[in-house]
Amino acid sequence: MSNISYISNTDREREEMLSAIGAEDVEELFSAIPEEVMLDRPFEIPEGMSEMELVELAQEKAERNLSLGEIDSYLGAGSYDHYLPAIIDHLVLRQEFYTSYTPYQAELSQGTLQTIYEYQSMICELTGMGISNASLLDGGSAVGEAVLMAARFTRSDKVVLSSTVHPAYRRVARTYGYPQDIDFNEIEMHEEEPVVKVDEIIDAVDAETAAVVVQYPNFFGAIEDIEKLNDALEDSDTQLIVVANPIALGMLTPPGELGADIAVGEAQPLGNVVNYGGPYLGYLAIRDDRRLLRKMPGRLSGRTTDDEGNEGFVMTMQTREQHIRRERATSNICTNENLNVVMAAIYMGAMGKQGLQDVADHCYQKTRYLKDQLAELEGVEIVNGDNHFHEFWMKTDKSAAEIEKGMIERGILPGVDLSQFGEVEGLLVNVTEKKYKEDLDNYVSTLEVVLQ
Amino acid sequence: MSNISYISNTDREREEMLSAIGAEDVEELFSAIPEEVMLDRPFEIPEGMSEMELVELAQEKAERNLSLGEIDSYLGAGSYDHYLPAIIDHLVLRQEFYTSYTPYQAELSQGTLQTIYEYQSMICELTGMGISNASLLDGGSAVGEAVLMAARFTRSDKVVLSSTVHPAYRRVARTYGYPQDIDFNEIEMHEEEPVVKVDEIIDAVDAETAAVVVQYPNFFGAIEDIEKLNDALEDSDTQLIVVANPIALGMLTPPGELGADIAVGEAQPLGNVVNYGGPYLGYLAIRDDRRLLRKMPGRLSGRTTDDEGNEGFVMTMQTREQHIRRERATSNICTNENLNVVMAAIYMGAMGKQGLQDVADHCYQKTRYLKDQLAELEGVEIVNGDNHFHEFWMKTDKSAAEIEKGMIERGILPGVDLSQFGEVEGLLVNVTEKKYKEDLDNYVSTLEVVLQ
Amino acid sequence: MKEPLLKDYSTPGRTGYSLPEIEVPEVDPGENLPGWALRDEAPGLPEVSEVDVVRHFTSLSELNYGVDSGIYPLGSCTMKYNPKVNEDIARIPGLTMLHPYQPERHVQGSLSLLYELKQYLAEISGMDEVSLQPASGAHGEYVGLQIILNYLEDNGEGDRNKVIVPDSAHGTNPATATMCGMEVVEIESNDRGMIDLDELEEAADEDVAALMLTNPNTLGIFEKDIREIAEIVHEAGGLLYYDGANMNAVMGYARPGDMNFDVIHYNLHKTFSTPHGGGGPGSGPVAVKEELKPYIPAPVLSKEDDEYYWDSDRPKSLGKVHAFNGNYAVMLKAYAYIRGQGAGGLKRVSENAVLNANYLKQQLIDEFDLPFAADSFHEFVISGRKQKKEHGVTTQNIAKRLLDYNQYAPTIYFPLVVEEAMMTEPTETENKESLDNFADIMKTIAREAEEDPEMVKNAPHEAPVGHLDEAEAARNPDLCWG
Amino acid sequence: MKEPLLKDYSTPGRTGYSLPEIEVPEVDPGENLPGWALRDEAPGLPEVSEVDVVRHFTSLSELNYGVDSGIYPLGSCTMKYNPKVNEDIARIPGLTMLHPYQPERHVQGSLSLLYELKQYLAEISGMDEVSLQPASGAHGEYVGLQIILNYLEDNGEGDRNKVIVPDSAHGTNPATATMCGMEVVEIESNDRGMIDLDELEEAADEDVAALMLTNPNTLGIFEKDIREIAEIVHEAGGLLYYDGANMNAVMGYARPGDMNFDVIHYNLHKTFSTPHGGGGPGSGPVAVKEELKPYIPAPVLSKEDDEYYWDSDRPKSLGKVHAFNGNYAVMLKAYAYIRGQGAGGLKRVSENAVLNANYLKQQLIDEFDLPFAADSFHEFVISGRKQKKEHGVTTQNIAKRLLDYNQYAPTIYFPLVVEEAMMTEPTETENKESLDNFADIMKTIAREAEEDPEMVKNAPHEAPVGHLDEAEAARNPDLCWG
Repeated sequence: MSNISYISNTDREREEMLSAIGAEDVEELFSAIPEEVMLDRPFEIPEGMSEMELVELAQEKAERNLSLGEIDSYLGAGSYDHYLPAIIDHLVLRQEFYTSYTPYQAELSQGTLQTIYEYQSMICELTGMGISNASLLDGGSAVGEAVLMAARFTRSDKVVLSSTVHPAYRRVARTYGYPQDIDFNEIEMHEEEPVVKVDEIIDAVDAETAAVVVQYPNFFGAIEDIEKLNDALEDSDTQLIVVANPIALGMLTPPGELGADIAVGEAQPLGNVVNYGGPYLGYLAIRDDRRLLRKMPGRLSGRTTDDEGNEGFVMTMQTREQHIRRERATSNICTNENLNVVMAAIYMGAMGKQGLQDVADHCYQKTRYLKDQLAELEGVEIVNGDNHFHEFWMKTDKSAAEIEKGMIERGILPGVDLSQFGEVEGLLVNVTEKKYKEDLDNYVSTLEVVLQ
Repeated sequence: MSNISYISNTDREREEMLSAIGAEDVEELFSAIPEEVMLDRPFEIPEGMSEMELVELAQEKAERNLSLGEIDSYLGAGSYDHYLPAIIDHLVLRQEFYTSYTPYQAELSQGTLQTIYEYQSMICELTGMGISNASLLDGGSAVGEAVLMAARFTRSDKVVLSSTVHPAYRRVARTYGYPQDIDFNEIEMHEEEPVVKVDEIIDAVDAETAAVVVQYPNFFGAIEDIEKLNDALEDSDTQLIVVANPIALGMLTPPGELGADIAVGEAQPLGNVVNYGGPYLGYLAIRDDRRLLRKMPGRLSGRTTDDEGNEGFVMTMQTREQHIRRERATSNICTNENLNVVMAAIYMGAMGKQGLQDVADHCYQKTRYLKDQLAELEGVEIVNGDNHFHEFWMKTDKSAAEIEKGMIERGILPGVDLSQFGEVEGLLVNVTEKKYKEDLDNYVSTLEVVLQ
Repeated sequence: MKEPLLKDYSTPGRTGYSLPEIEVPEVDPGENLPGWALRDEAPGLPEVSEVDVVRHFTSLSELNYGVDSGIYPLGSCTMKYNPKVNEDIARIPGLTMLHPYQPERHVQGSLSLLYELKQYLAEISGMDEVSLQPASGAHGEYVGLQIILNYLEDNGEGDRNKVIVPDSAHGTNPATATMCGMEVVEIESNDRGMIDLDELEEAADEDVAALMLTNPNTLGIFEKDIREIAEIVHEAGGLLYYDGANMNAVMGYARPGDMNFDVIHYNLHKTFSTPHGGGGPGSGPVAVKEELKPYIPAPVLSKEDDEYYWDSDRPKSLGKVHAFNGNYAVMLKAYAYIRGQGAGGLKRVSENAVLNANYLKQQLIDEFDLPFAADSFHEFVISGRKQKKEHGVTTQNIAKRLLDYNQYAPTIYFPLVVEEAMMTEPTETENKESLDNFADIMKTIAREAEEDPEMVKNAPHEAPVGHLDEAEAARNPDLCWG
Repeated sequence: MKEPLLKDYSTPGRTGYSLPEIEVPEVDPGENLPGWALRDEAPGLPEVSEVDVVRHFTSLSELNYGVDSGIYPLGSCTMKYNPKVNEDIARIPGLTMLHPYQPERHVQGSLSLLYELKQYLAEISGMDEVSLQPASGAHGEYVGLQIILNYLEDNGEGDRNKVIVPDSAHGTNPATATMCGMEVVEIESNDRGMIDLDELEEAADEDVAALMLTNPNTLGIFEKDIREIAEIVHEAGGLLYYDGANMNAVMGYARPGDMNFDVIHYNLHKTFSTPHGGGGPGSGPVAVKEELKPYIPAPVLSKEDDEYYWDSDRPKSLGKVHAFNGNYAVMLKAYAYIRGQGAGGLKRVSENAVLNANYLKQQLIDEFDLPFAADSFHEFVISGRKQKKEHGVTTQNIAKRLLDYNQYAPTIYFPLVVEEAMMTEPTETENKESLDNFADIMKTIAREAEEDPEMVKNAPHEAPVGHLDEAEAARNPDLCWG
């Protein structure tokens, strides 16, 4: 019998080392711990096991799940199941990427630093913004950080928030804003269409407004009238924060071209597996403005030269960061989501200019097809009408819970039950490029049965 | 839509290249092919598909199999399901190992060459032989090559073959021997015990006998009296070829210490997945004899020095090989099983001195436990008695086919039905370290039910 | 050695992806969406083949140094070997292909795993409840401090606005306090590298909300007076926050809960060997004492009659800090690590981490200054001030010179309380040969600093790039290839 | 850069593995087995930790050059990009965790896949039946030639004992003929790099059993007279064997079956991009014409009423050459490659392979001699004889100098008919930039050979090791660390 152990030293080597130190035994090394806080019993944790048993244990856990491979899922709402090219995992499992540390010693970290630089660049290309950071912890916390950043920048604490921003993002933003006394003003949706009342936003903005936050496409998959919003904000100091889905930007006009000051969001759809919600990566990009840059949270990789004039990359603008600036830092963020950044960079590179447009087109066309078929069913209302990217809000005569139950029995997860967010009723249905026409037709005919 | 394509050049680049060559179109490059052999229709092969569809297609195929993860298998007979440490696949998937070529340019192939050298060394440690090659195509062809090698070395063509050598290996050896007019004399088993009649072997050997071939443990898992055999052969020119299972050599005296001239066999059990029979790797090791070495088939990696005196590795003794010696080569072998060699080297390294003994002990003890329980059942005969390593021959009152049917219905693959080899009846039952006591007890109680 | 940018491989019309047919009838999006919302121009992403992408990122990887490349003695970072089996487990499709909004009854396997993980983390720290939501150590600090502030507010102590931080603390501690709207009060370490009780007593007034502390601290020294420290803070009405960065030092020996800490965060990527990934993803679970339970982030993973569920009915919760359930896949690896090691294995981890650090320190103290003579735990701090003073060779120079020997450097210039600090943490997965080798190289560099200081000052000489101009990078930021 | 041997990491008592408890009662094996059969001493394997093993093989890998590192223009080896998705497919547990003796009804998924693969291989080559059993190209040759010999014998022509091989053939061809007990008759190429029909006519007498041929041949030249060649051999009573090493040149354009070859072997690891693995595993399926079907290795994968099975009732079969079913996992990758490419994709592969070769040749012929002016297919042979004659720089020197530029070298000194040969095959997965870059470096080396021949002769200068002493290695073989 031998349990897993990654310790190299043998008993004999430990003896030699103890004797070099001048200690009797290993316990002696812990003698600085006062008696009264010394743990006098073993942990109540099972004893270790072999690698073989461990793998079996994990497989047993997996078998008690019903994974997306075993049911036809239409869940989205901020976490999207796109096809992940095989190369991503092969490359990211290069130990040089996944077992390395934050690139503090730039000379032995050029791989990470250049990858971050390329990620930053591709995020800028996609969002139309001037500067991207090296990721934040997820889409939700990125929205929180964006709000704090806008508040710091404008020295104001009022934020106008569209109620069509993902409920979880709004909740995280409030958590982030709370200790800074950010005053959130949430603007309602239209009654007929799942978009915010832009006029009400415009009315709510005043000179003290640090930021307006809208989502694009919004939580319900619909396109807000950002053009109008930007026209109204253009001459104000209020920062326009656009929470954008990066896959949608394969088709939609980038936030940078629509006047966004800060584009932010969840970059999981770029090459990252659904993973029950994490690890994901928040992206945050800003217009090309040095003053705004100084308020930006998170790491940045910059291109520079070495003493022989060769190009190289370093972490830069570190004086914004906690390890240098401590209590005056722009954020406390330290570890971010670098390996997810690597995956997103590989994904953007592999799909490229044409592929990203193609994925977006798949999403759009297939969603439209499903939505059109469903709209014909009796007892179904598509709240979005024609306004959607790859997600729509469906109301049914029967409750969402009933629909979900009936569909699951028939092998389909029909969408996210909106009632869990406590605001509206119905299902939020997402379609990605992974669906075939056959799946969509099956969804329609199954729902027809369940509705009866 | 876009199918898989690994071609980098664009249409425009192709135009540029054609124009540099001075060709009108790509078809022109094929104009040397005479009209009458030009294919004038597309292949009758389905059109290509996307990576996503391809993965789904493969998964559908997999779902139509019943894999060892889904049934409790006791199949062995030359292909063994041992636990494979997780590190093996991680390391072997380093592209530098698996996408490289045969190490003809030694300076850029030191990784492969040193790994082969270490494999050769560890095979020698395990078998007690002096020289190992860099692998042959599998255990069966390795036996064939060993026989041809012995014939070349002794300039004789008579081979005495134990009938307890794996039937497939015997068949392959005969195929290899046929064009060289090797005369095989097959010696029968004892009637009571699944071991060969060693005295008959000894009687059959004469001055023209190139080799005697025995297996250790033999096909039925039993230990032949190799000591006695070697005593009889010691002063003859006849080469003693021992086909040995490398896992068993964690416990058993190595062939080198038992007087083998050539140790050979299937090294799949060292870190290679069962993979429906391939790719596996044949190992072949000989006593430390320069004359014998010159007759050896296959590649060898040797340690040498570079012009600055640093150690390095090269393919050596290549004058035995086909790419140098052509029709006078010791074998036609070119590509061998290098990646399997890498896996075997990692496995031997990871398990190490203690681990390999421990695996052998697991196999032996668990096999003995199962065999003892089964021996108590009515209607069961263990032909091996106590003579076994990790496999034994079980005869039952009911036919093996009936037993297999009943056991499979209850989730157990009880062993290899020996009748398929056309020589004897019964089941060959294998137990590796992957079995728990619970599995073995379940085997026993299930068989009891099936026997009724 | 240098690798071009991915965009430099770009050629118009080249692609490296594949997708099935769309199959459904296609419509012009312009029929349904406003014209302004549709891109005029394709995104300026590279146009490259699969081969290009694979070769590019393979080449980039070769410019990095990972734990599998050798020793990585970054103090406070706990760069230990990352088990390959954990990566396999975190890639089992039945564990990864789960959507965060799937019905709970479909994810009972994973929820049971996470629930067990919570129990282990509570046991290891001696705390009562755990939130898995924070996605990194700093995120955990942020949550932990907010828990404290919400608790205080709820108990009518909302005016407290000071957080005490020792001068040896990680930068995240004061930064977190600021994010939480607190004023930071820094107290000096005493000459033994520990908290000065008198200073603390003075700082701990009626405004104090919390003391943030690591134990053993960033000097690798155990704060022996921890119970007195806790008493002083508690008596003043504040709470104690434990920065779990150094948990690798004391597993099985001492628990923050038993030291009377109220809140702790873990760094699963440090202690439990889920790899650092070049800077994340990490995971920073927070563990709290009983009375703080109501304030932890919602929803809370709970169990009733063998069914696991997310309890959202938490009226006093501070809310959410992550859109979903935190860095789940990182938790899978931590779970695998803990179950593989088991109770005894975790204790052996700390024992060996401490033994390795003490042994390595012993090898180095003849050549380098040791600012504090106290017993070290899993890391220690030496100083290059002698080399700087005598030869003008800075700790930065020494670090760069180490790279030439294909060794990663210790954490340098931290903690701030030590001049020319080299904070060194070998971890338990290095062996004696590896430590001896590192020590020999450090001694060689010390000799080189005497004999050829200019050469050391110009290091690195063997790295893929030379010394990079950081000042220029900050002056004229080039952050995007566009 | 140099990595010690694994045994140099060994320390008594160190381990790096884990196993469960044995659980069952243990007995002393000595009670049941003879004493002589039990080891006195443990096998002398290394005693190392998991970390040691991982770092060791990671370091070793860094001393290698793979296709993902860059161009690999080895003529006749077809070093193309190896798709990552194929590796994933070949690791699906439902495909890999199959035992060769499982009941056929449990492996219908895999058998259907192999059966389809057989059909594709028959179609691509224009043959009628396929054996998947041979585990490499040379193994395929061995099987193919034995099929021919068994057929001849069965038809009363067993006395035929000659195999004709052109002088440009791979070494495996004559070596295989010898293993099959045949006498090798080598015929010279004509001045256009092709078979001389008169020579062939002369060699093709009543003793000829077979002609072994590659087409396009190893000079990258298509044997235009192939139908006449076939007629000559067939009229003499011999059969035609096609060495499939160069199939990457002609897919979708020409099929060996239509050229009247009787037997062909494939190298799945070449044409169908299952990686070479540093020298295997490969796979060498053999395809035959109708009349040779009875002789192929047994068992034969067959189909009846949608059920797939191994047909062992093959009385005329040559027998087995592999214990089980050949290199199954390699076949999985070839199947994935063929299905991913499809009919049109395979044709595009050959088109681009041929275009790349012709383009690269065009870039090089100003600096290097081109011994045969004929149209090239997927590879071409240039000669360094000018450099050797004028500057004493050999092709070997040029090859080693290429390594300094981090380019793999062409196949050198083969085919034997060309002095100072450099047989160059870029494959379809290289792009124009990569070819231009390689050509530029070759031109630079040609210039260096003029200007600084000594430097080129002493290459490599930048590789992990310098020029290695092969003569010493052969004189005093050190093949084992023991």
